[in-house]
Amino acid sequence: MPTAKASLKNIIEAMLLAAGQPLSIKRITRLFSDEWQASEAEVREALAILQQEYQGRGVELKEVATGYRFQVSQETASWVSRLWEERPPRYSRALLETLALIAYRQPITRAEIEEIRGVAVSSSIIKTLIEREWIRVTGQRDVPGKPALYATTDIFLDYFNLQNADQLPSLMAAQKLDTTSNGH
Amino acid sequence: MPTAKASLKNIIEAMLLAAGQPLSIKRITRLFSDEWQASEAEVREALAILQQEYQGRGVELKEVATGYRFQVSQETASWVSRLWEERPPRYSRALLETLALIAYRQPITRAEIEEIRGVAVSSSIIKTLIEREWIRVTGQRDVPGKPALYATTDIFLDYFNLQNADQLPSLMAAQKLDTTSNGH
Amino acid sequence: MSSLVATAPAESLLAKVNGEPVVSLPKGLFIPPDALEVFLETFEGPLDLLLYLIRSHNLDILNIPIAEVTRQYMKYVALMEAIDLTLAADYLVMAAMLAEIKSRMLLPPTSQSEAQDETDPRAELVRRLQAYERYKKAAEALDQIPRMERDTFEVKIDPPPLQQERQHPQVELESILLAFREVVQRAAHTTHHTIEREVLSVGERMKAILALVTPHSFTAFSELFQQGEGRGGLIVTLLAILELHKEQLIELVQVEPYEVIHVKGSA
Repeated sequence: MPTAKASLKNIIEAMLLAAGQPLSIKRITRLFSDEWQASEAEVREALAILQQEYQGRGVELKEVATGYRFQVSQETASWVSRLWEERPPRYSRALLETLALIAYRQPITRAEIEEIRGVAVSSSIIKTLIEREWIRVTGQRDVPGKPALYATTDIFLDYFNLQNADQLPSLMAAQKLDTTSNGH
Repeated sequence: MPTAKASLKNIIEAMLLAAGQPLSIKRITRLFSDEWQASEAEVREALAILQQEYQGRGVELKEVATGYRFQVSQETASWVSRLWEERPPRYSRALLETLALIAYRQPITRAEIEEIRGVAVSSSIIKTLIEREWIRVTGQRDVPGKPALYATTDIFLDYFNLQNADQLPSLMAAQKLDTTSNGH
Repeated sequence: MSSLVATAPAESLLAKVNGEPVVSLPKGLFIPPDALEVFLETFEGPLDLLLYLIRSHNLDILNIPIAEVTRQYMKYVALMEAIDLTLAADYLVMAAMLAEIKSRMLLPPTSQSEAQDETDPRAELVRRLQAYERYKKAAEALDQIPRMERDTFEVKIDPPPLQQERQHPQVELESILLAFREVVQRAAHTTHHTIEREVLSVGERMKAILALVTPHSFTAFSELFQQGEGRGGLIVTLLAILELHKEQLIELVQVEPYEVIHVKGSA
């Protein structure tokens, strides 16, 4: 018989491997609410042990925006991709720039994105981003025409292995026009 | 740096956990055929080590008819099942629109759905609908690439108490629906 | 000021621009001509093209040699037109902006403007270029982050066999009907918009007019209007002419009141 703690850990391990989506500490704790009465602290501790145990293995336990998930480790990923014939989806620069603007300047309207990029944003890009559930409409800018305001979602953060928007790469600082610069 | 053997083991571990189906020794060996030149014996050995390592954990490595697969261990299974006992989430709009187009325009290819919707249809939507047995492949469109034609199934009709697809409500009915209920 | 134009590396005729043969590509364009179209299509718009010109020539973004950059920019725009690349109106608007900055920099500073207005005519352009570059770089960084389906993959083993009754979401027939109606309406809507854009785009018309007029000869005003386009077409053409005139890309000449108006391209 495994000890109570070992079993809690085992169950969480199996849950995470079978869930097919990240599980939050709250949700895991809720699944134990009736008989077991495991506390969030206990769940957190089990997760920490699992995280350690899976270090240096083929998969790793990662915390992302919506919870914890097992994912293929970066060292094994290129081998694992051989399982499928499909190539990973590639995203155009136009899409990535639009996404970056929404991520860093949220909430932002389409017109504001167009002003910074200097070109029109195609409807298909916005549609694709909404379809992937990477962005959503969070409201309307209080200007004539009431344009939609876009923001990124937790699913976007999950996809890019981030826990929150603060983990996005930092923006490069702009040089000031009035200071004498000596290039870079 | 892990040794070659440890890495082979890690890669196989990740492959088995990500594949979504059992993998045979032959298939695994073939995936290493070009660069690595791992032999079937080496693959078999790595599998044996993995099998040992996962003893007494939340999941176990099992050999079934078509190959090796990880599965939830007996001790954890009833707990893991709780994940699916929760209220199922609602279908996304993208899924409903895809289903609607298949129902009303059947038989239809994925590309045709994408053309009407103006965005790519994700594979997971098609997968979910096929898993639920609401749609199936009925043939191939006679154009280059021979894309699959999708149509709804009898199970779909049963679910909605219809005898055949002609009984689907007409667009006229939608207009009426709209005037009676003022949205939500 | 050093010239940014390469000194005739290639002798073969590459394209005709405004009737004049182009024998050399702008510097930095060391690519086979058949890859030209692909290369030009990689620009994400006028700001991207300008940034490329500035960065590839190691220019100081805070002290842009506007005359040279404008000349280079127009060369690329002409190339794009020459190989029939659909040129967005945004490129022409930027051309006009560059021309305006150039002319403002040529103006001798008046005492009044010296006193209260020390803003460089290039300031707004620099601000926009910097803002764009910041997010262009951010997009590149975003593309580097390890992401699902490329650098890592979902792990998913089969659910335990104990749970036979998999719970599925419930669906009402009504919601399928509504989804269908929405998709049909949206499809109709987008088609409608595309047609409207293509027929009545001022930007497109500006481009068409610029292709028609030359700096060397006069074109009759009335020739710019096409028969059978209806009132909408007349208005768009008129707007395009006024816009081009405002941006000083064309000149309008009328000898006497009620005489024929002539149009020619600005030199």
